Parts: sequence; C-alpha cells; structure tokens
Amino acid sequence: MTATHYTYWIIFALMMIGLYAVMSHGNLVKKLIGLNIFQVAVFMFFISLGRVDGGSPPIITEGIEVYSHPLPHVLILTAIVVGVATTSVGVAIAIRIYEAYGTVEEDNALARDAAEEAAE
Amino acid sequence: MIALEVASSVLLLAGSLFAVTGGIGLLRFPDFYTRTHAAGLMDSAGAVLILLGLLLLAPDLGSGVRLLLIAAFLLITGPTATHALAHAARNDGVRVWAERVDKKR
Amino acid sequence: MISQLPALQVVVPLVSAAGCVLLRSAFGAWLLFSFAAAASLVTAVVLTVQVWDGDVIRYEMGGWPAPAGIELVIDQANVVVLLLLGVIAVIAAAYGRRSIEVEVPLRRVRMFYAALCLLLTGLLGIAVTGDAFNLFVFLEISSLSSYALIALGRRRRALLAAFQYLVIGTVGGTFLLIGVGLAFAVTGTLNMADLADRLPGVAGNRAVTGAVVFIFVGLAIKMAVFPLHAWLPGAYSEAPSVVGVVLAAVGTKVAIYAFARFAFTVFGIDVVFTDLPIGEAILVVGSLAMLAGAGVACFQQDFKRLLAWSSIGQVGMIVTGIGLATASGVSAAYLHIINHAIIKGALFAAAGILLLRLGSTSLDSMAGLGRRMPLTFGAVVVAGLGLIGVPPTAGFASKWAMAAALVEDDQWLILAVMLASSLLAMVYVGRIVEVGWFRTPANLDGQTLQNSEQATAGANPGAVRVHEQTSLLMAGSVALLAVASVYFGIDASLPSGLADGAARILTGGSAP
Amino acid sequence: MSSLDLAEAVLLGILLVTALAITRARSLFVAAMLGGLFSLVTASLFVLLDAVDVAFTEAAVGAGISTVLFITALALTNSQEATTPRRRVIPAGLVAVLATAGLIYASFDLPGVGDPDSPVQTHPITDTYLRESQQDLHVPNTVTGVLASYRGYDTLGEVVVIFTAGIGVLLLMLGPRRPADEARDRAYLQAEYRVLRVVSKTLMPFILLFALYVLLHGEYGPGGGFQAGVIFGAGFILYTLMFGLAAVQRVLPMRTLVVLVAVGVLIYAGVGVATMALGGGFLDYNEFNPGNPSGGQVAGILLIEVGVGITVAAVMVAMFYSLIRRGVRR
Repeated sequence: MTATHYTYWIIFALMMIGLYAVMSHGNLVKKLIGLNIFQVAVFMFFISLGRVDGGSPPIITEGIEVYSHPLPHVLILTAIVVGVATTSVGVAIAIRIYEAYGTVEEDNALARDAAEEAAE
Repeated sequence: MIALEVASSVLLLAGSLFAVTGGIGLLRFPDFYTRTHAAGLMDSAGAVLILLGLLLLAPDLGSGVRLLLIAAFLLITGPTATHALAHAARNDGVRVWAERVDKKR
Repeated sequence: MISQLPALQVVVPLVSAAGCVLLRSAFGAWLLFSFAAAASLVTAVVLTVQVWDGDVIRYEMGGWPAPAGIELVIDQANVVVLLLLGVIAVIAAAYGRRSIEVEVPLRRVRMFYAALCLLLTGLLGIAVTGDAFNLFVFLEISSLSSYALIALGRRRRALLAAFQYLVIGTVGGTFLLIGVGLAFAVTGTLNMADLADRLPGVAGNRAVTGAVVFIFVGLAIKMAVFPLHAWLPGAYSEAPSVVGVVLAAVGTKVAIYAFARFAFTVFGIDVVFTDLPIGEAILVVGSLAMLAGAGVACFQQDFKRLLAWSSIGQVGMIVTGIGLATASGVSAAYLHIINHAIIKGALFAAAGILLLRLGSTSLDSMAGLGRRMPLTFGAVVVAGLGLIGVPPTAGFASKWAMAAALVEDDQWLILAVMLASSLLAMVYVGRIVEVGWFRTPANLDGQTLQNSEQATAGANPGAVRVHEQTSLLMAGSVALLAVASVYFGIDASLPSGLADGAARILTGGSAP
Repeated sequence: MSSLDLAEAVLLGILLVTALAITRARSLFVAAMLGGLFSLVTASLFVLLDAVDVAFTEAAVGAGISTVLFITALALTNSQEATTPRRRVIPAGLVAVLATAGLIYASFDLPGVGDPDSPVQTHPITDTYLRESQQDLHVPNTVTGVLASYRGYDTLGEVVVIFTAGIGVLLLMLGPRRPADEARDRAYLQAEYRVLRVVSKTLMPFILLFALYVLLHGEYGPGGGFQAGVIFGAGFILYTLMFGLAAVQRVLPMRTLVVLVAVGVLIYAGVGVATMALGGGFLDYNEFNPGNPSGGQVAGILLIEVGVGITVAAVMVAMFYSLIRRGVRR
C-alpha cells in the first residue's frame, strides 16, 4: 500500500455519496442525478487503474516511451454511453410518471396507487 | 525567450485575477444581473487572457492555431450566453436590484 | 457458415431490430421478429449438437485472439440457455401476434418488436460471451430494453415499476462493473478464461474477495434473489403480457447462468466456495427466498402478482442448487431452470389470455373460470401442479433431482425448507383452483382494458373491449408449454441430459 | 507532491464538495446544473489521468447531454424536491456505508495509482495494444484502435445500447402532434431572440465542420464516431432551440431520423456481416484488403465510426424532438 491510495478512497467516497443519493431520495429526477454521480465515480476508478506515473495519453507519438493503458479508457467510453442511455430512458419514464400521477415523488405516487386500490 | 515567458506569465496572472474577481462577484453581487455580469467577465476576459498567455508558450503552429480558434469561439459564445441569461431573466420578470430593497432586510 | 454460428446467434436478432424500425408495416415487423426468433432457435439447436460431446467452441471476434480481442464461448453450460431463449422467443412470436395487437397502440407496434428483438439480442449476448466486460454491455442492452417494454404496460403503475427496476437494475449493473474493475486491477485482463488462469496466482487477495462480492451482489439483483427481489413483482406483473412471458421465463435465468459462470469458471470453486463462505450464504439466502416467495404468493389478490412472487421462491430454489457447488446440485439447478422457464412461461401466457378475455388478472375475476374457459383453466392447473412438484410433471422431476442433491450433501434442513415451500405452493395453487372451480362468476359486462396513457388523458376513446374469442396462436402457445411441462416430467432425458452436461462443464474444472 | 498530484487533489476535493451540494440541494435545477459541473470537473480530472478521449466524451455527454436531459425533465415535471422521509435515510446510509467499507477493504490489496509494475501494466495485452497495434493497424490513437478493432464487438454493443435507448424513449414519448402545437411554434418564432439566432446561425456550419473533423481525426487524436455524433446532434438541437421544431423538421423530419438511427446500426453490423461473407470472422477488417491488412483495418475502423456517428446523432436529435413535443402537448 502506498500513499497514492488516497485517490481510490476519495473516489469511493464519491460512490458512497451517489449511492446514498439514489436510495435516500424519493424524487425520481434526484435519483437519476444520484445514479449519475455513482456511475461517474466508478468511471474514475477504472481510469485511475490505467494511469502510469510519468505516462502520456495513449496516442503514439515519436519520442514518447511511457503511455497510460488504453484499455480502461475504451471500457469507460462504452460505460459512459451506457450511463447516458440509462439516464435518457429514466428521464422518459419519469416524465410519463408525472403525466400519469401528477408527481415525481415516489412516495406520493405509491400512496396514490394504494388509495386507488382501496377504492376498488 | 525570457521576455516571452514574462509576458505570458503576466497574461496568465491577469487572466486568473479576472477569474477570481468574477468568482467573488458571482458570490457577492446583490442581484441576478450584476452576477451575470461577473460571470460573463470570468468567461470572456479571464479565459481569453489565459488562452493568450498560453499562446505565447505554444510549442508549434498547430497548437497556436487551435488556441486562437478556442479564443475566438469563446469571444463569440461567452457574451451570447450572458445575453441569453439576462434576456431570459428579464422575460421571466426578475427585478433589478435597488438600494432600498437591501435596507428593508 | 457453421463456423460463424456463434456470432450469428447474436447478430441476426440485432440486425432484425434495426430492420423492424425501417419497415413500414406492423405485420412486416412481426415477420422479422419471428424470423429472428426462429433463426435463434435453429442456431441454438445446431450449436447444441456440436457441443453435445463436451466440446468447447471459441469464436474470435474481429479475428483477434483473446485476451486482446473478445471471444465468444459455446459449451454445454450455455447452450441450455440459448435453447431456452430460442424456444421462448418463438413462443413469444406466436403468442405476441395477437397479444401485442390488442395491448399496444398500432403506431408503436414496430418499435415494440424492435425492442423485443433487442431484449433477445441482449440476453443471447450475455449467454455467449467469454468476456467479463462484454457481459456487462449486453446485460445493459437487455436491461434497457426491458425497462422500456415494462413501462408500456396498460396501467400507470407499470411506469412506476419500470422506474424502480431501472434504478435498482442500474445499481446492480454498476456493482457488476465495480467487481469486474477490481478483478481487472489485480489481473490486467477481462477475458474469462484468462481471468480463470490468473486469479489463482493472486489467491487470498482482498481485491479478489471484493470482486467476488460485488459481482455476485450485482448479479443477485438481476436474479431477484431475496432480499434483492423488490423490483420483480411489479415489473413482471405490470408488463405487457408478451413481455411478462419472456421475462418470467428467461429474464432471471440468464442472470443465474452468468452467476454460475462467474462462480465456477472465472473465480473457481476454490476461491468462491472453499476460501469464502459464499456457498453457505447462498444456501441461507436461497432457503429464505423459497419460504418468503411462496409465503407471500399465498396472500396475493392478483394472478400475475402471485406468479411473480412464486418466481422469487423458485429462483431461491435454483440458487440453492448452485450454492451446493456439487455436480448433482448444479445439474438440479439447471434442470429447474429449464422446467421453471416452461412452467412460468405457460402460466404468464395464460394470464395474458385471461387479461384479454376478462379485462383483468385479479383472482376475483377468475371466479368460475373452470366452466367458462375450461382449456385455459386446465393449462393453468397443469402448470400449477408443476409449481408444486406433483408427479408426473416436470416440476416433480427437478424437485426430485434437487432433493437428491440435498440429501447427498446432508442438507436436511434445506430439504425441509424445500418441502415447506412446496406445501406453500400447494396453498397458492389451491387458491387459484378454488376460485376458478368453486366460485361463481361475477358480472363481467362493461369491463374494459385501458392503456395507461389513455386513462390519464381523461377520456379513453381507444379503450380495448373485452374479447369474446381466444386467439388460436395464443391458446396454442399456452397448450404447447403446458404439454411440454408434463412431457418433460414423464420423459426427462432431454432436459436432464442438457443439465448434466452443463454441470459437468461447470464443476468439472475445465476452462470456459 | 508534484504539481500534477496537487491539481488532482484539488479537483477531487471540488468533486466531493459538488457531490455533497447536489444531495443537499432542494431545488432540482440547482442539482441538475451542479451535476453538469460535476461532469465537467470529472472531465478535467480525466485529462490529468491521461484519458483524453474519455475526457472529451465525459464533457460532451455528462456535462452536455445529461444536463440537457435533466433540464428537459424538470421543465416537464416539477423543479422542487419534497423533503426526504426519515425512514429512507437509515437503510440507504447503511447500504452506502457497507458498500464503501467493502471497497476500502478491497483497496488495501490494489496496486497504487500510477504503479508501473501493476498487473494491469505488465499484462501481455498492454504490449499488444501499445506496440503491436502500430504494425497491425497503423492507428496512432491506441484508444481508437482498441475501441474499434480489438474490442469492436463491445463498441457494437455500445451502439446497440444507444439504439435501444432511442427506441425506448421514442416508444415512451411519441404522440400525435396537434394544431395547437403549431400555433405555439409560431408564437415562439415571433419572440425576440435575434442575437441568439444570428450567433447560432453563424456557428452552425462550424459546429458541423468540427463534428466531421472529430469523426475523421479520431484515428490520430482524441475523438471518433461517438463524440462526432454528439457534436453533430448538439448542432441540430441548438438550431431547434433557436428556430423551432417546425423549421428543423423541414430539413430533418422525424421519419428520416428514425431511419438514420437504424441505418447507423446496420452500417456497423453490415461491416461485420461483410467480413463474414469475405471469409473472415465477424468484424475482421483484415478481410477488406487481404494484401495489406492494416489498410483494411483503417477502412473498417472509418466505416464503423461513421455508423456510430450516424446512430448517435440521430438518436440524440430524435430524443430531443420527442421530448420537446411532449412539452408542447401539456
């Protein structure tokens, strides 16, 4: 273990904040924003795995010998796209929920469903 | 060479000063319009000065041209964004700050 | 041609999805989906024949040898899943023809089929890949398409169910990603076979433990293992009927396959079951799931919800088999994957017919069903007997195999739990029979099926009327699955042959 | 501590503060804008960590698309959040703390950040990607090489994810357009937005040109089909904002967009099918030019990047169309 582990720990703290935001908030949009923070923190973790001290971006240039590892970059490019795809579908569903329930608070919507059920 | 570096440092420092002033303005100014002004300053003057400072240190022509292009782009979009913000605020009926509003608090 | 089959298995439904969007007619989209489904089934059958003797087919994507490139791996452990997916896709194509027409507005039908193709692509992609990160990508394809499909359910709570599934499913997917990242950090590779080679070299590493835990928790969410099951009842019961059939039959099963793949071939029995108490944890969780799932199912007022809770219990039983980590346990788990897919497929398909004919799937509306719709009711009862595990149904065959595996491992307590859950299954299936056979039907006039969007718009001019006739294709799909669930109980040689082969590959220690 | 480490620490600190501010903010507009800031700072951090391609994408997607999506969602729903019920706080906190504890436990056996002897750096594929790729592909940007060739199948999956999201959003959002919407469009056009219109009209060709540059230059510098698609889509979104939906739809009707979405996917998958037909594996670009494999690789990479760009741009614009149509309906 070296001193450089602090990077990991801050990244983990960011993950924790994101995960907490996803689960503790009842507002659907806020949940999605929290999900974004959580995912972006995971992306940082991957990117930090590819880093080499004294390295350069992995674009081969004459005179440069040490490059960071390109694989994590490739993976995270894909993962970023997956993340935004999820966000867009989530936003679409949230808008539909607002139109159907008149609220984007999960608890209110659940309560309205329960009331509907009781009325039946 | 040294003259270039000094000139560049001066520009960079001036740019940073604008950025910091803009930030302080954003926090301390009393209403939306003055804050937008501060933010616009940060955007245009601060960023462009820093880019010019970097331009003096540019290692080759390619980077220099890119820096110039970025500066030109910022000079167009920065004020436009500020304009759009102020315009939207005015359409939305945001009031301009006046001294007496402050005294009431 | 034959050598390209592993890639075609994924590419055909993928291209069909794009084709569905380009076509101008709903019928054309249906034809294309049917073609994709049939092609998947045929491909899966040919691949099964090729690996029947225990061979492993490796396919290098882009011509790059692994681990630099991505490889597809076909062996006995995943052809079972491919076959199931093919069969269920074909059933969905036959069943969906009418069901989608009724439940989905016409202007959305083409894209609906495109989304079904994508769901199939995603699930097949998970099954064939030999790369840990690629598995994540295809997991997300299948998840995204299922979120959208579930949200199209007729009631507004489908939207809420889809959103809840989206949030928890994405957290699960991201957990998987974290786990893959940890494994990558200590091995430098993402290829499953290469991971399996290099992980023993770093045994006892805390990062490997972390990788195991995060990957398994992530997949457990997708598998809906108790207590991470919260998304399942809403998602399965509110989805459009055809989506319910596909998800209930194969949705969680593919995640279970991925779980088994990671447990046995990537990390290996030594790391997962010997060094770490994962096996014990799975047994505890699986037992709780069996009891909780079956227990809660007994109190449901809605047929689909009852079935969904029953699925949670059945998934518990399957993971218990995997948790034993013995050849007979894994074989029993695979057998139950097959049988449960058929049984639940039949039941959800029957529920779709009820929705069409009765306008509702509540148990109350099923009163007197035995007299009004004897054939559908008969299929429900036959499949229900399979859930309990009454001989000679397929459910009996897999429960018997599971019981034998438990006895072999001296897990008497879990055997008792399994029997108790079967008793509970008898209670909830009994309720359905009681309602359908002994209660008199309520007045059904004027009930309508409403699209959630139309309902919220206030007026509902386009509301679908209750149908007088059951479509032949839908009834045929249900009948086929119900008959299969009995046939595989009487002659279990095909499913047990497949399951034994899978168990041999997974627990025999051979590379993926 | 070098100046780079210092910059990294400062950025991480800003990220922590921003993340906390996001969870605390009651106004969702504030939260959404801070989310954009979070992504932008993350992009800067990625530059420090040598991941320029990822930084480019994160800035375009995280700070750009995601923020637009959230703002649209807020415009169509509520912008204030209710207070969090206390019963949610404890289980959420427990799970978050447990997950983080697990990660920190695992991190004690992780190699240090930047360690040149870590398993990741010493694995043979590192050499394949950084050295051998220069003979096999002749693509200096190894990220593009790995993305489009070695792991081209993953990237196909990525395009399919975008495609799926597009299909999903359209399925959920599409509705018929009503006469009242057209009237509202006209009213919008009469509003005073002259400065914005002139500026965006002037910038439009440059934005599209830049998108093409990013697409074609992806083999030599940061960029590629995905980033190009985002920029291209952003250009059209800007134009829509300034001149209204009706004006843009004359150039790019919804039906054309939907076709383009599928065409991009078909180009990518079609390249794979073509290589199969030529006798190679799926996406084995060597088959395009058996005499000169690296030439075939460059051609294949360019083709699939075009497919990616088309799908991404079309999906973005289609999503935006369907979202703002929804807004007009209300």
